[in-house]
Amino acid sequence: MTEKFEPRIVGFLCNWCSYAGADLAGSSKLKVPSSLIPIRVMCSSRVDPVLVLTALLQGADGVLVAGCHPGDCHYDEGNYYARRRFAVLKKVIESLGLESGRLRLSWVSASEGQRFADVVTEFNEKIKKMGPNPMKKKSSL
Amino acid sequence: MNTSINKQEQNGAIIAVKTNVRDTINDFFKKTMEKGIFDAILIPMQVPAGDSFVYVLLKDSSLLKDASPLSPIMSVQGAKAVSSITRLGKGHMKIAAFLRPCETRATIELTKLEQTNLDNITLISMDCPGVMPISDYIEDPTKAMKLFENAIKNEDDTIMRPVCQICDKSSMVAGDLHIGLLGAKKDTFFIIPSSEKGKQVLSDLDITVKDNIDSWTSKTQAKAEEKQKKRKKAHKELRLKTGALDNFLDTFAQCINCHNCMRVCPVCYCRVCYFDSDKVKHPSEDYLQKAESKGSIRFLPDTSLFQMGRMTHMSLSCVSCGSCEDACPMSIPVAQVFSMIADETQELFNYNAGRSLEDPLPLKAYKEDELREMEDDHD
Amino acid sequence: MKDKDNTTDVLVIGAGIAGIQASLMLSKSGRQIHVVEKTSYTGGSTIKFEEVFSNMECSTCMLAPIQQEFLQDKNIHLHTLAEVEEIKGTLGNFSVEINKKARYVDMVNCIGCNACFEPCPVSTKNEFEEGLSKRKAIYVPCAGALPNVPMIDTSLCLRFKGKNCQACQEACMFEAIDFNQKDQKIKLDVGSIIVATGFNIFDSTKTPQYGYGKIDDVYTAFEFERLYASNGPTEGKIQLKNGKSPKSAAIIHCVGRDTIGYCSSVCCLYSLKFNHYLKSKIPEIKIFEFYTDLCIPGKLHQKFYEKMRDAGTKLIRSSDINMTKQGQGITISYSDESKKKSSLLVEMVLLAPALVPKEDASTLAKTLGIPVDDYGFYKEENQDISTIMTSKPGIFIVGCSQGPKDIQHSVSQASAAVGKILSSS
Amino acid sequence: MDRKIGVYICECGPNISEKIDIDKVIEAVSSLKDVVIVEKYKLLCSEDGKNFLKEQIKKHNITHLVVAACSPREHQQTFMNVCENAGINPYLFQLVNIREQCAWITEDKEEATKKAIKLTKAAIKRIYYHTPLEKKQIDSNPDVLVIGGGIAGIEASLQLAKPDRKVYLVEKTSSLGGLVKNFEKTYPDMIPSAPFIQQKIEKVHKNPNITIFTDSEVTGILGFFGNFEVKVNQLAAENKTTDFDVGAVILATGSTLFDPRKSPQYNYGTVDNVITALDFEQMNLTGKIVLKNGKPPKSAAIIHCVGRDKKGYCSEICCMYSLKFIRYLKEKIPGILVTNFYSDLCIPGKSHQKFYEQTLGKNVEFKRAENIEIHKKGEQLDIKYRDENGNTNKSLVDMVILSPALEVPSDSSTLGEFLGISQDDGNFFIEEHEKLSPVSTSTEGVYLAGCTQGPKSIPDTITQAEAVTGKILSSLIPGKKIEPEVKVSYISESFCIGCKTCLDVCSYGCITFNEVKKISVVNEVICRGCGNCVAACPSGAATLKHFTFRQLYQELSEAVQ
Repeated sequence: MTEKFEPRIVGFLCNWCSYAGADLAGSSKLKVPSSLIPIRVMCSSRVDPVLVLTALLQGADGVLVAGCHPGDCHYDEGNYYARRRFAVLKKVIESLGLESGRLRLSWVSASEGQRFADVVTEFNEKIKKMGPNPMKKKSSL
Repeated sequence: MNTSINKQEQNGAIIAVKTNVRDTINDFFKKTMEKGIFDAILIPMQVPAGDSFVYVLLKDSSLLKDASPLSPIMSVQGAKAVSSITRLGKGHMKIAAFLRPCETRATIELTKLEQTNLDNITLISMDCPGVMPISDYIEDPTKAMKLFENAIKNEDDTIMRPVCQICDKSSMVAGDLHIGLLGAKKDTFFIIPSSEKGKQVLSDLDITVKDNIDSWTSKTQAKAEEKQKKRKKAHKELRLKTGALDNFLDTFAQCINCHNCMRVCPVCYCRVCYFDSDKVKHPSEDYLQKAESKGSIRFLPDTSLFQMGRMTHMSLSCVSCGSCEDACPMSIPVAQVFSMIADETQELFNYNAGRSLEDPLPLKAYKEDELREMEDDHD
Repeated sequence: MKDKDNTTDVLVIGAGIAGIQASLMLSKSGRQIHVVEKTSYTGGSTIKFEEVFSNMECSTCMLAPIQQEFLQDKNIHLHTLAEVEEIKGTLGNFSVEINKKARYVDMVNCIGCNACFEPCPVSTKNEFEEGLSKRKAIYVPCAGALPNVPMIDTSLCLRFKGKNCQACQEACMFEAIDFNQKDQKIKLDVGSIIVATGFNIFDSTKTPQYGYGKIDDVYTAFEFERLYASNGPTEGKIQLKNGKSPKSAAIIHCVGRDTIGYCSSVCCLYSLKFNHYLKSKIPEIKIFEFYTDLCIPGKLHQKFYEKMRDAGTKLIRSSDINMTKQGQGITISYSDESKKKSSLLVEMVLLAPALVPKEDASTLAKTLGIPVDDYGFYKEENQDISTIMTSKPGIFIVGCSQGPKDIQHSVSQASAAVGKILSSS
Repeated sequence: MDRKIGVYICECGPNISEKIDIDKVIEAVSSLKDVVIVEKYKLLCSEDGKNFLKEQIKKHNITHLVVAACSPREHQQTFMNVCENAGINPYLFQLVNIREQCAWITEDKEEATKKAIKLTKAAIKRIYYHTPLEKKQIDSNPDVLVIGGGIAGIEASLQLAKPDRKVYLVEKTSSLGGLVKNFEKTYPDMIPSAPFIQQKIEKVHKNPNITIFTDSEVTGILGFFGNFEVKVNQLAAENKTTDFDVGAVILATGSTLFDPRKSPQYNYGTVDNVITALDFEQMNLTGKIVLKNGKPPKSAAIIHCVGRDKKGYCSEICCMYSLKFIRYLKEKIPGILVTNFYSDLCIPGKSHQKFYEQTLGKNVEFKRAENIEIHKKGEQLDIKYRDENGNTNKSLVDMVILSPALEVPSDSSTLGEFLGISQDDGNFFIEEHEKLSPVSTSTEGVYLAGCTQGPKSIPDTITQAEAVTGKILSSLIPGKKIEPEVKVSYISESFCIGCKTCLDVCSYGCITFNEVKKISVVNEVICRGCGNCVAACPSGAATLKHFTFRQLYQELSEAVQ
């Protein structure tokens, strides 16, 4: 890849933990790659696998689903269900031999501004290595 | 992972075959109706034209002589039949549903999804030799029928559908009664109760359950293991075929978005498919924008979204019955791909579609400490 | 029967978790609430914790939403940097005078961008971080503190030492910094009062045998909480003074118990929490817990204890503990259950000090006209029956200002006080 | 409808303007469909800023408002209020976080600007699909059902019952008072409990706003917060059933003692003079502490932690009431030798250690012991145990008092089912949140008070009872309507196939099943709007208002452009 590749990463952030963590990263003036476009949802359990799939098929280079740590869910158990749904989708993608590495599930708490920055940076680096999502250009998708 | 029998009894009953298996089975059902054990039997029957088989809910026991328990094709997935009878309630009739193991397992799944009510249903399955592709059968029904019968005699599955050839659950007992053909002495078969309901039926018929069925057990287990090897191999080859985006696209390139696969799928129980709903219909500018970013987009659109979406929605309940592949006008190996995906996703939760009513559906439950390998970056 | 000049407004002293919960409930019922908070921030001690036992929930995630709600609530009037000076009157019509210190930063204009910190020339130890990190003379205690508005520490600010420094003012684009702000006396009329002033921890220097302050890498509970906090001085990295991460640690229960003469009821549990902290960051670490009686009351806690125990922690029932520095490590000598002397070497020591009343509890008690008990906690009217009623009708004591307790019990008391107030007027 | 979208970008002083080229953003979004005006302003959250917005909305007849500024957690509410004041529905508004999650975390101004444009475009696309949402108001019944006539139930009833709020108090036994009636005194001040409890019981009987059902049990509860229908069965009145409506339910069914028969090593029930704490309280209440043979014991042993190993938790109060028993014994039988066999002394709280120290003294012994066994030896009881040095010891006493763990009777589960609240493995009912809401449950309007939530002392029980009244008095106010959350789930009748997946994943029991139509229905009054059911529904029949598939889809498809 000669010309500079700027990943497009969609980040579904749960309102109570991860979105707050992202805000904290901001108010702590940490550096976070601008490739991540945050989408606020009330709970990671709102993230419909079809939404993630849609993002991927439309050519998102990466999709991050972030929620409260297990046991911390503002709605008790939402993140546990989110994890199962995510697992199924990731497994489907993987079984088809497609790049399941473009999907990431991470728990980020409201006090983990630094962790949020690290997670996004790490993911961004990985996606950069993977290069653009080939689905982006596939007209038959 | 349990591949063949799980709930099976230590013993079964050996039934002597009179003229042929088919008549003996029909005869068995006749008795149950005469004794008032069942008010009706749900069983496959050849259509008058002779070129297809359908499920009939049979109330007049005299018609049983025309029933075809061992139909060569699966034109309607039996679970769908059970569901259409009982979705809105058990009803007053006691019904015996004679289904193939995969149909039985689909029925179990649908029950967990509240789409069937088994209170008055007794599920009876039998060793399944597999079925032929509908297309092959239609070409020349009479010839096909002969081929099918020989295939059964010689236990040769080469004429059966590809998914049947890699089916490792063709003798899996998930219902109440099971008819075991494999390993039985000449002119006999086993009848194996696998639930209280099943036992009751047999005792009502004064059939005593004390014959040893080891020959059946070992035979079916051996078969299951052999088939599982085949299955794994086939899936490996398949992954090479679908693996990587282009191969995947090639595999599904012919998809015309007719959604037949979804319509015939026994566990696609939705009133309106998510992928037929307005959720996936967009204003024209969105398509233009998409075309702009991709260079061009195909129509009808979103075939990949449909296929992959259906995999995420349904693969956990997929019983690899093959109906989708039979229904595909473009002969895409849908069922084979699904069987591969299903094995993988179900293994995540050590789930086995249709194995038992007790296992909760994976997406209706969770464990607090699981799937850690799905978190952060583990690949 | 209510007099016509009675008021139903409520004064809440302390904006910790108990005060916040009480205020939010009262507001829901339509009451006006005045909250007097001594510090510049809300959340009390709980916001210093990364996680809370025994479900190890993230403390900030638990608190932040209710802090936001608390700050945005129209019925709740928060006075930070404020203290109660005088209280007259009785149930239904207390008249309260509070002294509100100037923050020198305008709460309305400030948008919390923190631009003012950097230029400030003064630097000092950050008390909130137990001195483990630095702060400026204009500062917020930690990232994410609410309200997210800094204050000026006049004891350090050059300007208040007669110098003509206005670095922060120049850096602020919102005219938020106002050196002319004055301390205010505010008069409030309230019908009832909830006292929720919280606790201190026992001063570990009073127990020299543990070597606190003399031996490096002996930490108190709060120090360790901040050391583990992901928004703390090390971003949650547990490390020794030399920057290395410890291979072994000892946790000492009941620090100060024999001096103060009661069991603080949470130390065993937060010690187990520390155990969890250590294990989660340094899985291979060796941990020794020195205790006398294991006090883990309640339905939830034993499972947590068993988890920690089975994870390989060594629990030592011991007495006569003494610590001496030995090279890079710390030698702990003690008598075991059968009074046998022995000793072991660790790299890090965590002290679990008892909970004691706030330094100014008795002063406030005098102002309120309520008694304190032998230990300096506010005294109930009849401790066999009610934990929140004082001898003075209309004044309720909740949370750790009434006695050592965990968050659950503090919150129960807070809503109990609300129940009393709402059902009586 | 003709949509007029106004887009306003906050400079937030230098915070945004220095990091993002706002003019570029303006240029990039001005031409978007239905955008009638794009403006920047120095500080939109300031009073001037808010007024400016209000005027702009009026001036340009703006129907949909997009503000690009700080985090919704900071000023969402601020701007929603502006919308309301300016007469547009606050849900026809979208706040774009270009400060915390853009300006403040991005070094390169160009990158930041690009991202800000994306985010703003996404918000504009999203708002195309916003629909106005209206606050609902639901009538509610202020009356309260209290289950259990022990101290918790009594306390709660007395605080709640008012002319405008009836209380129905249902007690299984024939009289009120619960366990406390058996106690002569309460620790730590050893105050006689009879006067206290009797006076409370009288008050309850006298209160015209409390309806008491003794010898009765609740046989059915249907409904939700503010609107429960209750069935009570009066066993005394030949199973007469009474129906009534309430707005809230308090579960104060208390706890019982672990049955020592389940730990045979103590030989409870098989040998004489081995009695439980409750037996002892009752005996002590009669004024005479005597052995089977009528003589007073010369020595007694108190065994702590009976059943703890089986229950798997510390019951919090056993050590304390065991100490109280020493006081009883010393008082009634001076000179008696009392030995306590304990494992860990758990006396949490400020005044308990003092109580312990004052209880120590002549003829009072404390032995840390394990593997305790009790056998008959002549007229006496032989206690075999392992001491802290690991040696096996014996000791002879006349009487043994067992201090068993507290547990919730297993028959409580039916109530749990009515109320849709679950129990932990100790059978205690699980609170909504261990810390923040210890007296609420996952079913809104159903509360816990006393030992039914966990083992606790009398004062702590009363505190919880008061806490529950706090919850109810602040949320269920006579004449005041309930305002449920607006951004809740909705299930489309025409799409739902009735697979009940949503029912199983909902943590709050907000979804009920319509057996006639065979479809799921969301109860908007108790739905908290997490959206779990939405992602769980394969049919896409469930929608979360303000976070619809379409709205999120728009955001993400802009993100990937």
